[in-house]
Amino acid sequence: MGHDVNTHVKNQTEYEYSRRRSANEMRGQVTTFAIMIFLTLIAFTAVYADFSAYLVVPIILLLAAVQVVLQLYYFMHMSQKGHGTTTLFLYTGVIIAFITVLTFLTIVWW
Amino acid sequence: MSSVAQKKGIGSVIWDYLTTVDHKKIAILYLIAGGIFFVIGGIEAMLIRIQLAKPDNDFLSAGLYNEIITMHGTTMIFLASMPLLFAFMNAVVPLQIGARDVAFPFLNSLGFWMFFFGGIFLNLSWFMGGAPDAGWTSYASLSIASPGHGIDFYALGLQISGGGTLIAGINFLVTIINMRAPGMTYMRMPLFTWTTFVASALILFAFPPLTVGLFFMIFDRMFGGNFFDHTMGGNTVIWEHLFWIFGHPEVYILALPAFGIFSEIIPTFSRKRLFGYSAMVFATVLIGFLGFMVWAHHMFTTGMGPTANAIFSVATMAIAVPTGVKIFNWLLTMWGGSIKFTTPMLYALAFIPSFTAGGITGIMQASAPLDYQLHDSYFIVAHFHYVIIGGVVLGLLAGLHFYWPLMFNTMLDETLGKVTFWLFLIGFHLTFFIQHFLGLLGMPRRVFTYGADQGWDLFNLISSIGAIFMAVAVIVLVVNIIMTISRNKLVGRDPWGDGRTLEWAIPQPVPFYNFKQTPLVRGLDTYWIEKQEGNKEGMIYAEPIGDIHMPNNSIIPFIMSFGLFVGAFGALYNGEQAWAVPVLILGLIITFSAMATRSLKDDLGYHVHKEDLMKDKGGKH
Amino acid sequence: MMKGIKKWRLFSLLTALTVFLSGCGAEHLSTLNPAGQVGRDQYNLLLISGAIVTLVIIVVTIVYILTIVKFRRSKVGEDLIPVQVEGSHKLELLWTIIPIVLLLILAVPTVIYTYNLADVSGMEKVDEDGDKKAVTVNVEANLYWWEFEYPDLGIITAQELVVPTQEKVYFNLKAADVKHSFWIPAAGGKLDTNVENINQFYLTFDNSSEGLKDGVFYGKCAELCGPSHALMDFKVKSLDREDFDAWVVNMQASAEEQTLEGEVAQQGEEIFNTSCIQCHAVSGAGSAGGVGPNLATFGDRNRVAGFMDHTEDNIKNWINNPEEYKPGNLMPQPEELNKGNKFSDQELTALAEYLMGLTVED
Amino acid sequence: MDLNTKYTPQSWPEHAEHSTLEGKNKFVGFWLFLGGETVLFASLFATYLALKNKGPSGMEFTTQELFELPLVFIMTMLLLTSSLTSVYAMYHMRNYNFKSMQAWLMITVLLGAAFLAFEIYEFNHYVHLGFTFTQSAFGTAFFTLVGTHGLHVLIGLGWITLLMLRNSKRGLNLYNAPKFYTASLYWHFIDVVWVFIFTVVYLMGMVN
Ligand code: HEA
Ligand code: HEA
Ligand SMILES: [Cu+2]
Repeated sequence: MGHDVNTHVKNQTEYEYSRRRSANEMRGQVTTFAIMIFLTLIAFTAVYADFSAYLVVPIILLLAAVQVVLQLYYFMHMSQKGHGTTTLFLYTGVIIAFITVLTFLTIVWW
Repeated sequence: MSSVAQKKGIGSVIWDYLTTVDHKKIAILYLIAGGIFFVIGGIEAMLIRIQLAKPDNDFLSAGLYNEIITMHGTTMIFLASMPLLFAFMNAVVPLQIGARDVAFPFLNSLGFWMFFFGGIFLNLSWFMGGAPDAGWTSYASLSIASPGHGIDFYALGLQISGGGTLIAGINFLVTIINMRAPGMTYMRMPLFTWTTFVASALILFAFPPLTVGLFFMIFDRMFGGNFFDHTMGGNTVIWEHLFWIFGHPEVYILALPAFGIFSEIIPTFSRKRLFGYSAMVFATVLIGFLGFMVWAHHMFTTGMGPTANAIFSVATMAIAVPTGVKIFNWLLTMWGGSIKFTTPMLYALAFIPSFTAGGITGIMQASAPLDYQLHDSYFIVAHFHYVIIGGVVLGLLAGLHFYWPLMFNTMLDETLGKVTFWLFLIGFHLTFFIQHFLGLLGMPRRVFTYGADQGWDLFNLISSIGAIFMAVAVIVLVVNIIMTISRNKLVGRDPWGDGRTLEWAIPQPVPFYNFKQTPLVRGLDTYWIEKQEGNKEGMIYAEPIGDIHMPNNSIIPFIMSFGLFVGAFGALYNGEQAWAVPVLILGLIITFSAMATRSLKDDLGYHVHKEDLMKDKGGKH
Repeated sequence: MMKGIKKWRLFSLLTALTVFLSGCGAEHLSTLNPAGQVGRDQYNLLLISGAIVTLVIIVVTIVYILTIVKFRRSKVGEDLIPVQVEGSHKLELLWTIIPIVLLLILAVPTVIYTYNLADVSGMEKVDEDGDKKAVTVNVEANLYWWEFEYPDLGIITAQELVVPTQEKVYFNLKAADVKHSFWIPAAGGKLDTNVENINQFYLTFDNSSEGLKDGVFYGKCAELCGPSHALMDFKVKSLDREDFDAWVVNMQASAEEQTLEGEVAQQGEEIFNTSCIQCHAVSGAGSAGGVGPNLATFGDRNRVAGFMDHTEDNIKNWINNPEEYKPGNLMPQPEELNKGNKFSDQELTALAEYLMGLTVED
Repeated sequence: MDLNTKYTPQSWPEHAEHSTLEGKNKFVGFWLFLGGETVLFASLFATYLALKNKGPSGMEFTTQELFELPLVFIMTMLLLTSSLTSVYAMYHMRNYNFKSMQAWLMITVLLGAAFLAFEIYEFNHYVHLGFTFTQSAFGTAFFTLVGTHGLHVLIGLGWITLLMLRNSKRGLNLYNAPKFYTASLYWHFIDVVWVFIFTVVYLMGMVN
């Protein structure tokens, strides 16, 4: 166990296939990046446009959440196999994080 | 590279322990260090009880008393109970799941040494101008106002040892996730492994808020920050929240592994499989989860408003349900079994009603309006000593007797063990039962003295007498340990006769590489299954004998922790001593250069070769 | 099995003690003898939750005893291999649902009382003349002493709170330095005095405190606040409404009239006015924020420094060395007040005499 | 596992980062660590939100007067881009293309360093205005939150640089692949945190 690694040598077709697949994936990553830039732009614009805070704040928070999901699932490959346990733990962290922020916004007072 | 013990000089034994990355030896380190801190914390408790034995006593001065309760609470929670639990986790969990090693042997050692140096640092405060004196909760306005360096020792010491704890937690999590033997599915893991798993998850999520809170305190006290200074816009309630977001899960970090130990002992000495295994697992996870939703029950009187109080009241009560599930499943495990009253089993038996008594007073406190009366009174002191001693300490003592043969291949004396048990149990109830009433009669906690004739004199005296019983019990235990070590009567595999899980199937003393061949797990209580089927070897194997990869020993964790220890003095005296900043930098340099050495020098470990394995004793092929 | 029985004997002994205790407990200090509605509500919750948890412990105990009596190895035989029962869904359900029901029974009054006890709307109610109907007290907790201001009545006192009976008394709680907690066990649960905000609640007192052991209820600081936290006691005097009103009038008048009897007291006043007046006011009319406790009612009080018996000797001891009696308190040592010297015994006597004469009750 | 095993692009495993047990442990352990970091940053964010704009009486600094969005926008772009470049690096690692991986990592480091430079400039600017760590609770909370993130960036830079230097001669193998991979995860996490910082601290600081 442990130190033994499966030393599988790919044949040419397998090799090309995997190459192609990762190239495809990389194109997807660039698209993700474009979306993230776009979302950032919207967020900044929304603030500059000086709409009502009740409108802007939820929007930019939502945009942030989307960006984070993109980072996690695409850049950090959380959608791939083998991330089951780690996803569980990350979301547990997120829930606790959310509750923490929520309480600090409600029951730390002056 | 053979496990056969060669005769070694004392120096090389010490060096071996300073550099070890073997989880079994780290377990022994945790046991020794935790044990020492337990005695220190216990002596502090005795001082408390002496001071309170009679009204208007002047055995301890007011300031000193506050230092002693603070150090008693802090030491017991951070430096005694948790490390002792880690001792058993390290000793048992890898073996229980059929792993050759833990996931991060190097980090495991680093975790220990950080805890150790943090603990030493904290305790050095006694000799360097006074210990922390704002209670183990160190509430902000007082801890910011507290003169001297006590609180600085608290914040820095806990920061260092907390880092160690976090590392240990991650290590256990990954070990359990990745290193289980083939066939050891999650739903076949012994309960001690499960509780270790959940407790480690709690550590992972609960320690960061403490880290942040302690940093705030360090910034405020040493670097001019304003988090808790209301004149500068700060807010002390932030500390309360951060502390309890950590603090409440912390009590389950203590309780759950203890539950795990009992969940091993009770089936073993009832010769019956754990009743409702999956309910037990589910309850464990649920307790862990709910543990994060209830922290504000420590703050009912802070003035959070009725809505928050009501929500946290009800959420807190919910924890009784999964805990009750556990209590009843333990009872039903024994029901229809064949109960043998060994010392560990006696502790387990005493645990059930004692912990229930502590738990139900917790439920009373969970009722916010009632807690307005109970909070910060001796009722609270009674509650948490009932759950902590009745749950955690009984669990530790049970585990000590139960796993001693696994760790040392000898057996603690049963007669002395039972003497300890009865003295401790009687002393415990005598000390703390009466304190419920002290609280109801209006006695606040954390008072260094109390005036006569308020109706508290007799009860306090009774309580102090109870503490003497506990002290005698601990002394008998120490005698027992010394006798057992000097007698050194080896016992071999499965000494209790009724072992059920994999750790008892392994030959004794446990080889340094654990399993010669990785076992194949066919169900819950593997060893029991194999024994029932008449398998003399106790396990079947998932692989042929092959080379085993082992990590190298390393002194680097020790040096890294030592660097932090040195650096902490620099931070502590920042702005006060000319040498402070250089020392801070020196410490960080030590740590970082040790780290750099680690990352620049490849450390690939070594292999135990097949031929040596075949020769090794215990290999019956 | 002797051992098991011994343990249970201990338990039943302790249970007996429980019964015995609920009947006793000092009236001026015990939460088991509530002095007003708030304390009574909380006591009721104690009884409800106590009943529920007693039920729980009884059930657990019964199952427990049956188990260890019936299934000892010595009884079932050394070689028995018990049936390896996996579990039972029915039972799991049973011991999930019953506790839930029990907890709901506790949760309902808990939530109701939580909201009731937090209702301070009565504080703002005014009568036809625009005067506040209820008495409100601003409590400021200081390092080891308490200040009680009655903002609507223009009076102020310290260390001994005076409240009317048979009505809700409202409190605004605040700390001047570090966190403390305001607790009158007999009257009801505590509430913290924070440094950054004001906490509000109310208490009620059924009867005048006159008949109590010391004629007062005991109040405590319930949040660790420094070395002398244990000594940060205060006392509460509840007066029937008429007596209370009379007391208020006297207090309001205490600004003008200062009847001093005797030469010694006058000498005391002189010393006081040179050394002590910077920190201690002696008029009950005024507002909050004193550096030291207001001493207008000193002669009526029950204690010196909140916890020592009310004798002249203790006053003298206290002034002569406050640090010894309340470590860490902020009152200067006499040397600082008196050009580097201790007060002479004669001066101390004069001060004590003077202070004992400060009274608004007759 | 043998360090000296040489690979070809054909024999290089698909998921080099967790194809050994050591790698898998590192991988899972690091993700768990990030779960803990999430809570750590949540505590900092929560505190910041509670203390935002709070200071001694007469405090003159508010988010709206202090913050300059154009600067923040540039910083955001730098960090977002560096996230993409580290994805490129991992892409080349997967293809066993060590040179390109190093090159992309280098770009990542440069972008990160530029981000850090702007941040230092920003902090310096505030200090000159009189808005310092010790000036108010707001100041303390702001510098602690944003500074902790900055510290993470610095550690990330150091980590990646060290990895590059250490392995520059050696090339890729199964011993260092998990290290590169976790370092890149760390870098993405830093970006995730920044997304919340620019949203919660800066943008929400500007809306009223
Ligand atoms: C191991 C440690 C441990 C454990 C396990 C617990 C368990 C619980 N604790 Fe305790 N607690 C502490 C350690 C612990 N506590 C400490 C150290 C403090 C004080 C800190 C300080 O201020 O210094 C404290 C303080 C504390 C408070 C704050 C009091 C105050 O300061 O005002 C509260 C309030 O709700 C509370 C509640 C509970 C509850 C509801 C449980 C529950 O988990 C208990 C659940 C168990 C049972 C209920 C028994 C078994 C159940 C059944 C048999 C089923 C049926 C039961 C019912 C229907 C009731 N605890
Ligand atoms: C794991 C946690 C733990 C444990 C095990 C204990 C164990 C004990 N505790 Fe403590 N306690 C706390 C955690 C714990 N406590 C905490 C968190 C607080 C709150 C602190 C605060 O307010 O901030 C507290 C507070 C606390 C108080 C209240 C102080 C106050 O509010 O003023 C009291 C008073 O009775 C007390 C007593 C005891 C006693 C008698 C024991 C006994 O069980 C101890 C038993 C052990 C011994 C008696 C060892 C004796 C050893 C010897 C005599 C030497 C023998 C040596 C050799 C042979 C070498 N504890
Ligand atoms: Cu709790």
